[in-house]
Amino acid sequence: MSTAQPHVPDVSIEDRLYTVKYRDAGESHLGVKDPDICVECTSNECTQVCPAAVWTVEDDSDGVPSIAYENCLECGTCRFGCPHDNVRWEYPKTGGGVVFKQG
Amino acid sequence: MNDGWNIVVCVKQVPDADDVTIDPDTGTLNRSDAPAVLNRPDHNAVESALALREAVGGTVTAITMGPPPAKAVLQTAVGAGADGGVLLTDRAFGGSDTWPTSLALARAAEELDADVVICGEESTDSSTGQVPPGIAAHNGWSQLTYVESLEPRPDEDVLVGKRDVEGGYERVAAKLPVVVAMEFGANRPRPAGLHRKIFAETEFEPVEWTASDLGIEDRVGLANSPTKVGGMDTASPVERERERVDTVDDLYEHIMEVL
Amino acid sequence: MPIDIDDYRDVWVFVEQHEGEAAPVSWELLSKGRELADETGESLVALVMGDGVSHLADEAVARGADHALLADDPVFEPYRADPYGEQFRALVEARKPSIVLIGGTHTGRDFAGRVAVPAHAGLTADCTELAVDDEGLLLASRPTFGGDAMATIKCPSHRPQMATVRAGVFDASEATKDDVDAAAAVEEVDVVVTEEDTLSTVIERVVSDVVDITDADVVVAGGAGAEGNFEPIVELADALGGEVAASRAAVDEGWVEPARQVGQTGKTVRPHLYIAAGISGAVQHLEGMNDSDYVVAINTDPNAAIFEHADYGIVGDLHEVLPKLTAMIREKQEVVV
Amino acid sequence: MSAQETNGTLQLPKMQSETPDYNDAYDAIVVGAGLAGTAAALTMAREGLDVLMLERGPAPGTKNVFGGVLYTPTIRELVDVDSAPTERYIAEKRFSMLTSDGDETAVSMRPGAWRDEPHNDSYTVLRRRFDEWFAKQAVDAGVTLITETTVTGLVRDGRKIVGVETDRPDGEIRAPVVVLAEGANSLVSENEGLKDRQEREAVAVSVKEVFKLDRETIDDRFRLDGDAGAAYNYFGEGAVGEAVGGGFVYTNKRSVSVGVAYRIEDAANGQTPEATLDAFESHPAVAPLIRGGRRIEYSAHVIPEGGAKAMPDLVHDGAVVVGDAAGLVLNSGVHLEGTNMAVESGYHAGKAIASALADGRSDEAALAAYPRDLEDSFVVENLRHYDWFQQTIADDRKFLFEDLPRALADAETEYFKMDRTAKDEHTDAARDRLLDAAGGWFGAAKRAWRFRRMLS
Repeated sequence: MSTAQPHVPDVSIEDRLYTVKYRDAGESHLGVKDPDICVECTSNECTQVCPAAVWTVEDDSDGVPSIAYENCLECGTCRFGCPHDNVRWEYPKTGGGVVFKQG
Repeated sequence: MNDGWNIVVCVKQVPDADDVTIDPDTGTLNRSDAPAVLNRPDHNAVESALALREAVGGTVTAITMGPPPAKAVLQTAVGAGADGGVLLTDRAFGGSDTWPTSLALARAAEELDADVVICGEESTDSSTGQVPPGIAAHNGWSQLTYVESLEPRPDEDVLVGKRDVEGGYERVAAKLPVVVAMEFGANRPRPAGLHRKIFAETEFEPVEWTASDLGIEDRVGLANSPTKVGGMDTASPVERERERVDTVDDLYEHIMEVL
Repeated sequence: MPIDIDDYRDVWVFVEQHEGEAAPVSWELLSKGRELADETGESLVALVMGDGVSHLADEAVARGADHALLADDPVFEPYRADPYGEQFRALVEARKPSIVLIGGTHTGRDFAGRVAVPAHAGLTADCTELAVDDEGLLLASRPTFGGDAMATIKCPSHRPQMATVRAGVFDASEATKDDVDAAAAVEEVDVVVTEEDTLSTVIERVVSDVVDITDADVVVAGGAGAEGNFEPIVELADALGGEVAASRAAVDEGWVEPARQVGQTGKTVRPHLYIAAGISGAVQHLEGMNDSDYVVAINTDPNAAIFEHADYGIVGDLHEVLPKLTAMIREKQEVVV
Repeated sequence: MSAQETNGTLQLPKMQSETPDYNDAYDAIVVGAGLAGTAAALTMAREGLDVLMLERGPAPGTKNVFGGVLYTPTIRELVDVDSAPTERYIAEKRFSMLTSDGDETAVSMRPGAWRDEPHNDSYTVLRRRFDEWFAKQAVDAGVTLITETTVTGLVRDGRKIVGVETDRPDGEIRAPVVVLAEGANSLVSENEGLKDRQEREAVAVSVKEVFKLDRETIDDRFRLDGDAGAAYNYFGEGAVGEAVGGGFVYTNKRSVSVGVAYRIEDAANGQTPEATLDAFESHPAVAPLIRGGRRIEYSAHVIPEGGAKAMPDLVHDGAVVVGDAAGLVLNSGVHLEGTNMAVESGYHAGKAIASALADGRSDEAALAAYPRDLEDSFVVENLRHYDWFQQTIADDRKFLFEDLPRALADAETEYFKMDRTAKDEHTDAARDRLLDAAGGWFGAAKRAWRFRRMLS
């Protein structure tokens, strides 16, 4: 058995998102359906499942996540990941949002 | 006697500025892959042309100069609501700098009997901002540049523009015909209606005018362009310390040192 | 029609003024124009237009112009493109300058084309470098699309060779000569435009403090990272006694007035200390601040290009870093006081 | 001011201020210009229908992501694949077990036959370029493609779907049939009650990065030449930690696609996509493959993995559902397919719509040929066949992804150990390690039986 620990690459989510082209739609295509559910929620799975750091729950907040929609890769993981089905997800309007160049 | 204004909007096809990247390995500009799009400031021009038509009546005609694929930017304008389009296309236009370009647009505006010609502030690929004043100068028309908003006075054949001047603004009343350069970001361009967009992209056909149609075949192109690109140089990088600090305290110390 | 370029001589500088006060770029161009004229062995001519502005013609001579042409008439106040363009064109046609430099301000860029078009002159926009070659040909350089390269524009067979020049690129000239010489060197020219000929009327003009970021010793600039809140940038600039500036992104968002934009149709600044907060470092922006003595960068993105062009950088959110920095600076100042 | 008059020979532009009404001007509206939508549009256009295809991105492919291998038998029916912007053909498939201790045990296949045209119809592809090209084939065949237009809902007449609502002004448009090809995150279909939101156990999240590398470097690292490419699939704790899923490395012409895909359930339980990707990319078996590569794009997508039983109703009065929106993705561990099924479903839907419209009908019964043909095709066949798979591997996760790879690695270490004991002893020790992990001979037999269908 090897004892060599895998080297974790020195890469941040910002490094990764920096490679992605976006067109700002000007308004968020994401939201929560019922903030009260977020207040009750303690597991904050949205923050776990999102690959683009869109969802964050600040320590000093009431539990309703803040949403960095400009980071969104439009995968939809949050929509499936929220156990309360509390993610409001719309497609960004008229060509806005992520523009993959490789895909 | 006012039956509306003939409004002409000048648009340009440019490489998408968002897609023009710098290759970090070679440091060179990579714009070959960038798709051709409507020059972003021209969206503001189209929007104010349409808003002006709503205010005074009349028509909006989009014109562009370029090779046949430049038709796409006329489609964008027509999709947004322009009534018609003219494509100035001719090999003779090749290599034109701003002097012949503004001549061609000026002649076309004349043929269209324009009351108002509206342009974007400048193009994102050459950034001169010289074409709108050039059109006005070729035709001896009045001009309004860096315009934040327009206020038509159709009864007086006057267009008032609120201009951004350094440190403030001014309102200038210009006699028709007038050439307007809208300030980038001056308005919020409307999205094209669905059916209009389908029409623009499937049925709409611009008329094509050549240099000789406009009677300027001997006055355009490279030979009639006063400016020549003499050379390209990489902007020389400035040597910097490039020191990364971890704390605000360290940053503060450095700032205090240099002050 | 071909022209004889040898008929064209001298370097002209347009002295932009509003209400009798010269725009700073005018004196910057005068000092650069002096250099160019000395190289070509020609005269440096200042062109002053306005109403009651003979003092500026005198000042131009005091600051190094060999001659000043003065077009003094109420039709020239306030500025309008058509009378300025017409008068300037008439002078150019009559006197045939070889090089004409105009400030790349909204005013300069507004009317330069009205001169260049009828004269069939070459006009280069928004230059940041000027030189003359061995044959006295003007080499006008400007950042190209994307700005990573400089394009040098020449005008070999047309005259005059005109350029609008970005504010803040060159050092302003100082007044060195005494007034006695000046008056003799000023020539009042015939005014060729009348109010009846004009195509436009200024019906309102509201100009508050003209912001000038090009003169500041300390500039604190914010970009997209400010996310709509420029307060921390304003506070830090205040604490350091500097000016607030911004990247194009922040100006486009409407967070900051256009007069504070650095780079790309904005201004070039050369302060002692330039602090870039939340600015990624688009090449156009870098072009506008690369002459700063020291550059400090604050950005959340460790890969932001700005760090490559900074002396000191910190990875972090400007909304956290700047207030701390401001507090430390203010604390220090209190101790000193 | 005067109206325009003709000036000499100059033809003045025609002022077309009136906007035509395109309601029912098209036979069908396709929602989404991905592979399923384009296949449907292309098929219908070839059948002589007028088709309007709406895409929300600025160009086809701008919202699309997949791992990287496209199987092209059906596409070949529709277009000239040889002129398509494919990256490399698959010359090698490699399946690899990774432990979190850095061990790798791999099986590699390089059948000589794959080197010959048509290369087993398997190619790596980057979706932006490919989808844009594929959609262009549809446009060339007569399809009207309108981009930057988001379909937000359906228009109904009673029960019947008669058109779509878009985000544009004047944004409603009607047509006899609507093809819903909106992908895995199918908001319109769900909001309109055509399907339910999938449970997160049945949906995977995939994150992927594309690294730019020299062509020569890729050729050397993966032992390739010409247009040959490699598809490496990874399993085990070293690939996706404690999650159910896998990792992949695919070669493009001048870049390498690297990613992981695993159940959203596992991500929700604390294994974040970023950390999972980090661990995979830094695994000693993977890191050298991408070393020195420049990251040029990070992307993410969801994958419906519910299989045949999670498939929604595919036809409705006036509408059909195709591709990812219909949950047509196969992940059997060995077979990872979805895009070929998307194309197949679009193809059958297009055929069915054409024949229904020929009879002047667009109701559910008239469109039923689509699900019927899909049933008969490899698509549903395969989905059914492997339906057991997701559940089975979830049940056996610990054995499959932790115990087995580790036991293999230990057994290999044991078997090939260089010391002064006899080879026979190493063999016995290695066998014991494997048997231990599998629960003895009996356990091994039971497992072998359970997974027998994986390779069948």
